[in-house]
Amino acid sequence: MNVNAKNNKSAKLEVLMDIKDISLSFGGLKALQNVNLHIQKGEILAIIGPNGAGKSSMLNVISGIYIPQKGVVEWKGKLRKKIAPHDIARMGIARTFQNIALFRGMSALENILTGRNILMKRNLFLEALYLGMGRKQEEEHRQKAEEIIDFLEIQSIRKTPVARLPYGLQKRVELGRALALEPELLLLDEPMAGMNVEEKEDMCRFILDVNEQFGTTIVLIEHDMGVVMDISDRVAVLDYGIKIADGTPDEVRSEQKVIDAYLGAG
Amino acid sequence: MSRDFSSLDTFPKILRNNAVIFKGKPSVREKEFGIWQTLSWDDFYKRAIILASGLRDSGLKRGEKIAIIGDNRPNLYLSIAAAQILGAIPVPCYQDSVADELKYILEHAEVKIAIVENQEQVDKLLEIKTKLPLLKSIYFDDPRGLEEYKEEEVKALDEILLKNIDLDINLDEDIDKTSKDDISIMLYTSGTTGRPKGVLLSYYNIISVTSVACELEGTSSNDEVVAYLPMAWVGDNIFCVAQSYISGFCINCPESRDTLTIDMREIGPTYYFAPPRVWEGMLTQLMVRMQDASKIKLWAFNYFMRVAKKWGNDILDKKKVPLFYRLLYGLGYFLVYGPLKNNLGLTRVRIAYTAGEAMGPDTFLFYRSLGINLKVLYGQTEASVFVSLHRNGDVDPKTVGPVFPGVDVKIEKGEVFYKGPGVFKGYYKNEQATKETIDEKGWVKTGDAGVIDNNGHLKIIDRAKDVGKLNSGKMFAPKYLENKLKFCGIIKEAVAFGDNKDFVSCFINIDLEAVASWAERNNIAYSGYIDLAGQSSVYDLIAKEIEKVNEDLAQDKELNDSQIKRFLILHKELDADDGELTRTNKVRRNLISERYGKLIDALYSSENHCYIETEVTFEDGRKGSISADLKIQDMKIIDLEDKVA
Amino acid sequence: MDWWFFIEVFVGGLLSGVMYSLVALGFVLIFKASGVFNFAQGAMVLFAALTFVRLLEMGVPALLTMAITIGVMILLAIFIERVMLRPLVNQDLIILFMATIGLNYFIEGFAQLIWGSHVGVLDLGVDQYAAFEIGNALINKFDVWAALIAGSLVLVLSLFFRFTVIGRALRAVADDHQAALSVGIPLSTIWVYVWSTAGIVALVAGVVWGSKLGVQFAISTVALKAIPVLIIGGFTSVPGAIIGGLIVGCGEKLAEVYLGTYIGYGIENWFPYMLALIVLMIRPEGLFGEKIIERV
Amino acid sequence: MIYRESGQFKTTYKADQAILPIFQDKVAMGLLMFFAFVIIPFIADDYWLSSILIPFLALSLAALGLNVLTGYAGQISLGTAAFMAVGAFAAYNLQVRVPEVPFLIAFIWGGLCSASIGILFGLPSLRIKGFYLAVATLAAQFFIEWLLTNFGWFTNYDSSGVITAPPLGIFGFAIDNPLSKYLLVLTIVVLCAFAVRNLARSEIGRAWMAVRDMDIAAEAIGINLMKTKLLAFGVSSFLCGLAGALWAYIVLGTVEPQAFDIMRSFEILFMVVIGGLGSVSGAFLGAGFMILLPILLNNLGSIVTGSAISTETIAHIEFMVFGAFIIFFLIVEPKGLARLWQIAKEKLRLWPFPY
Repeated sequence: MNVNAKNNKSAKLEVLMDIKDISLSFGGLKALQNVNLHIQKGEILAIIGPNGAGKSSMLNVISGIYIPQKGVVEWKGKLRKKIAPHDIARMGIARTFQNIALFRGMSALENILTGRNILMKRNLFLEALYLGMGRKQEEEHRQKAEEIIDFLEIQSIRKTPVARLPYGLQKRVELGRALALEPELLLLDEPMAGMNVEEKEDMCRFILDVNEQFGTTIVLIEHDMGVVMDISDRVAVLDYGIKIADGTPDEVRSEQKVIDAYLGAG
Repeated sequence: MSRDFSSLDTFPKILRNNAVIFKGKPSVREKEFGIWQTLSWDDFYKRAIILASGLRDSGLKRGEKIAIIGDNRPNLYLSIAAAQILGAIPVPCYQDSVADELKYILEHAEVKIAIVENQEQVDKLLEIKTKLPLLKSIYFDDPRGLEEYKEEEVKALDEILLKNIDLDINLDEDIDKTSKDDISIMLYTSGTTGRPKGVLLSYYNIISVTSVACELEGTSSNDEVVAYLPMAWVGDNIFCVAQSYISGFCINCPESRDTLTIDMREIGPTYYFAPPRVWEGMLTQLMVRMQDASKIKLWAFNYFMRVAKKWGNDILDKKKVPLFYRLLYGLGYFLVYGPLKNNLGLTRVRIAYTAGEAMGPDTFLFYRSLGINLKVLYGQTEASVFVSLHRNGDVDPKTVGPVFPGVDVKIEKGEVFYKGPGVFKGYYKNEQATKETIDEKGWVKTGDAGVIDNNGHLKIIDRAKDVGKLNSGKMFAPKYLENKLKFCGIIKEAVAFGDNKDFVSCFINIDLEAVASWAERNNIAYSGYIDLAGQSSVYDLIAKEIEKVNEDLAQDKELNDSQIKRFLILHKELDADDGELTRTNKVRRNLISERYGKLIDALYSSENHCYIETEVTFEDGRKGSISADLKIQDMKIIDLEDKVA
Repeated sequence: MDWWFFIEVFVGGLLSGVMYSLVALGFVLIFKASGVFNFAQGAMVLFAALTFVRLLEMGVPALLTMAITIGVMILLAIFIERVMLRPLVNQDLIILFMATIGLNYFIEGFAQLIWGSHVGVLDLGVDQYAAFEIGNALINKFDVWAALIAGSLVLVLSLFFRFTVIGRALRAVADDHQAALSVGIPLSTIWVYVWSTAGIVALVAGVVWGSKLGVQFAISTVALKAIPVLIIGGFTSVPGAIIGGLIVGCGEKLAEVYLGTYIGYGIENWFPYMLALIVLMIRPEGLFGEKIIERV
Repeated sequence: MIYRESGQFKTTYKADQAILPIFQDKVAMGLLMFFAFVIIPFIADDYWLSSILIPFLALSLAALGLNVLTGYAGQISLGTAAFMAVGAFAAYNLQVRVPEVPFLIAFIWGGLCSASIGILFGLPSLRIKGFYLAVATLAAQFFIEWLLTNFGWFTNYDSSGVITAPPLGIFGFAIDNPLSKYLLVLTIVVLCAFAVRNLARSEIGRAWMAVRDMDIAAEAIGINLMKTKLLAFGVSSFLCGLAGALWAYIVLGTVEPQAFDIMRSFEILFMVVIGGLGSVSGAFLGAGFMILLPILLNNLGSIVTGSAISTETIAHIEFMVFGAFIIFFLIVEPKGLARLWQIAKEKLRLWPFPY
């Protein structure tokens, strides 16, 4: 079934984000140099590269946390200005973190519900009295959150405090929280880091399903090439802040530079 | 409130009536999106009508078959109702059967339409579609992962349900057309031997038997039942579907397999059916969990369980019990029994059945001592279940209870025969098998060996054809032995041999969970099932249990030669996917004895170990093979005569 | 305006500022070494001073008293490390902070329970009110004297940091804990050292303040004065503490004298905090503190 | 073991998200309320009402306020008493200037003023965290205390710099005896507790906790840290202000600014820490603890020594015990009594199983 999915995706070639010739450096250290990258609507784009290749910096540029000293970032054809971190989400960009950043004091359900916060209205009085829209929206968004729980097959841990969950499930909940925002662009920072084989397989399945069912554009950065190659439509390879390859997994795999980079990285 | 079922003689008619008299009362609940989404009887009826008309549009006609494949889901129950309204015959299939098992059934039943739960089932059907020219359409309930499917016969059930949702359709004619002798449902018995046979049950069969059962147990529209057993199994159709139609109570479908226990606990069913292995599993789990309880808790638990063991049953059977012990039991109820039942979700259980296999007396009495009115039931698909059943206050763990009202039972050459209103119409497209089973006077052959004891209780010993003879000429009842073995809790499966042999020997499957926790407590390291099964300490553990059984057997004049002389622990769990067990987890004796012939020979040789390699099927259908060198252990035979002498 | 008067106020402020620095030093030591903001420093000042003065009242010779009190402060440090710091190690800093508030209460209660809470008179043989003139400005002798003590203490401390093994270890810890271990001294020991040193500093501060205000509960509140000093000077720098103290000292005196007339007197209670607040908003790490690295 | 949840299934989100989803809890709460509103008025004498229960309730409210800030939103404050003071003096001044204003309005006005001051002093929380923020709130503590002491206007130029609460009355009923006062305070506090509980389980509460648990992630999912923190400061100080008004009007009657000194701030902080950060019940448990402990010590003391000990000694022991308890709880159970209670409850629900 996957196959058809990919086909009708490559059909639409709308560019969601266009990153033009950006450079980013912290003090002396050059994190990114003259990188060009465009993100197509509805694709799964993997940014890979050895440690310290500038993957995270790239992700932070995409998400808008870092503003490159040189070059421009266009979001849906428009130039993107500096924005407050909390407005990134409102632009339709959600992300997960490399080392899990869940709200440890809450249950899985509450974490996901918190992801819905920006879609809720704030009304101190109605919420304090839990009346009218104050209650209604809680119930409506609970419904939405439950759909995500169902989608990620975590019904059995719905009300468990996340701190008590095993690593793999925590990652899943964090994905759920990002999905709750109903983002156009989903950034995954090493989604499979430190997972065992089954967990990785599950995560891959979910990433593909998200992309197919919600048509969400996904950018994920990964350290090892393995899994990523199977699920992504396009792969960009960074090495020492420079993009050394960009294309379909097969193209990239055969790219000499890439092989060197990885051998170099040992 | 009991209704006159001579006029309401088919389920569609009853359903139509329920929609009126149980208006607004819940008929089906499903835990979905975190809450129990409820369907009232009138909604259920309305939807059934909509679905029915939709199915008719897609070309379903009277008498045609429609396959139902999946876990217990409201929409699948709805589909059964819809098919019946049209006079079509629903054929539920086991959701976990592999593609070619399904192929046989769908082919044999000439199924035109299949209504399935999810992608998993759809994929299975698409795999075999080419071999099933008749199969026109596949409707799925859960669209997850199916958006991209291009095949035109794959359609969403919601298409029908939503399309006609608000136009009001009247199918009264069709409903009136249904008559009591129509086939209500066709159930394929996963026969212990040969291909499954399609049992045809008429409305009359089911309704006449079920209404008596409801009368007997006083089920009402306030009861709650959790539907978790396979829809293809007759039990689900009688205990859930039929009885809920007749009494108007609510069927509750769990959210997913891994939330079953939570959901059970939330609902707290008042009417609960489970095969022995489930009850036993629950008990083992409970004991394992109690292991790490604090000293005080453990003490309280053990103390009050003793109290319950001594007085619980009498209190349950309303016998005379000294006031002091009543109070003590009451205290125990507050401190232990109540919370236990609550944790297991059994607090509200009024009626609890077990059947299908024999159940360990200890397990059985444990639950009764908690105040759960657990009763044994003996039945068959062919009899619309009920042949015999324990009555309140007259329960004997060793028997399957007095004969069911309206049913006659006779014993011929040790084999049990019965006749009654529930007796099925015959096997679908299998005259000869039907003849072999029902004689012209209507007596049905159960294939079980049994006796009627002197308080009129039926007692089942074994499968008649399995009852063999030892070379000593004494009777050899393998099932009887195997059950005795399995009662100990650490043995999951056992296969006994001895027909035309000098002595009895057996294969053992250890219960991984129980033995594993035992191993932990005695800090015995092990890498996995095979390793654990091979450990000599485990062998000794099993040997102890077998010794108990032997002692017990030695008491019985008929069976004292059936003491187990040698045994080995199998390196793999007997598995339905490998065909070693039936879908209802009964041992497929012949298949096993041919597959493991080598081991059996070894058991009857002087060997004390044997190397074996077997092919196995994993959950995902992949095949592989595992091998091990199995140790064979000898047991000593207890001979009472000697002791006497 | 009268410049002599201004100078008088200014110098007075500087001198009393030194007194604040004296207390602030204790905070800095502990913060440098363990990242803990020790709210109990004030209580330690009170405890040290009370012990000291009560022993004198019993007629114990001054030097012996000094020795004993130092011993007591070291015991206290050990006690704190065992009972409070060890179980809370690598806990959230804010938790440790609240713990020290608890500790503050405990010590205050304990000190007064065993030593009683009546005012102890501590006479260092310097007349509180004697003053000498520079031009037309009156400078308080006592303050100068106190300033000298403070100065010498700072000197001693910096020597201690520079030329002793422990001192270097402490500096190492300040940089990072691994380093400390590589020096070969277990963290717990280091903490004991730090808290002991802080205890001794507290003693000095206590004696000086005690002789100024009289040894009583009130002197534990000078800690509250020290907090803005730290914010301004930075939590991690000894010179910072001194200069912060000076700024606060003359800042509040000048404000009292020149603003007081307009907005009312007694502002020295909050004025330092407002100063601190402003510094915080502009430079959260303080004027001399090391930058606080935020994890992103 | 008293929990029998089997059969308590939810068919709507309304039921599942109810404030007390478990039946046994509903009953327990019902009984508690019945006890507080009906039984206590019969059994409690004036001493209990006016010197234990009413102060307990007023301080609980303050603790509740601080808990919103520190427990839910994770922002520490040492200026609680100052915000109480603002509430008290604002309410007083409104009534002095505009006598016809009913006291309830005055109380709310007090709360609102306190809230705005709270927000003002909360502004630094956008740049600074942890005890740096604590310092900022300390600034509030000292500044406000000074302001109220040095400017006669706030005390209506009272010679001894104190305010004296005008008599209370509602719809013609004079609220002058301990019982009526108790019922008034109880009602107000219960309502506030209810409101906080609701906020905690709503969008706002989740935003607060998100900021507390992981502010970076909170920002990434679009939570505006500034607004959220300031809202926490606002709500928190509103409750503190209200508590202050109750303290001034009903507990003391005549107040000087020093009644709201830093010691009070610490006292409230202790209540929250001991009672339990981030839970409504914690505020009450903590307050109860802090109120009852001294009484307990007193009686213990007199039992042990036979004769009553000097109040001074008692006070010192109090200090030590409080301090010790703070450290104890931070080490053993940072979530305080409330958490212990919760654990006990979990145990009861699983009984007899260990897990």
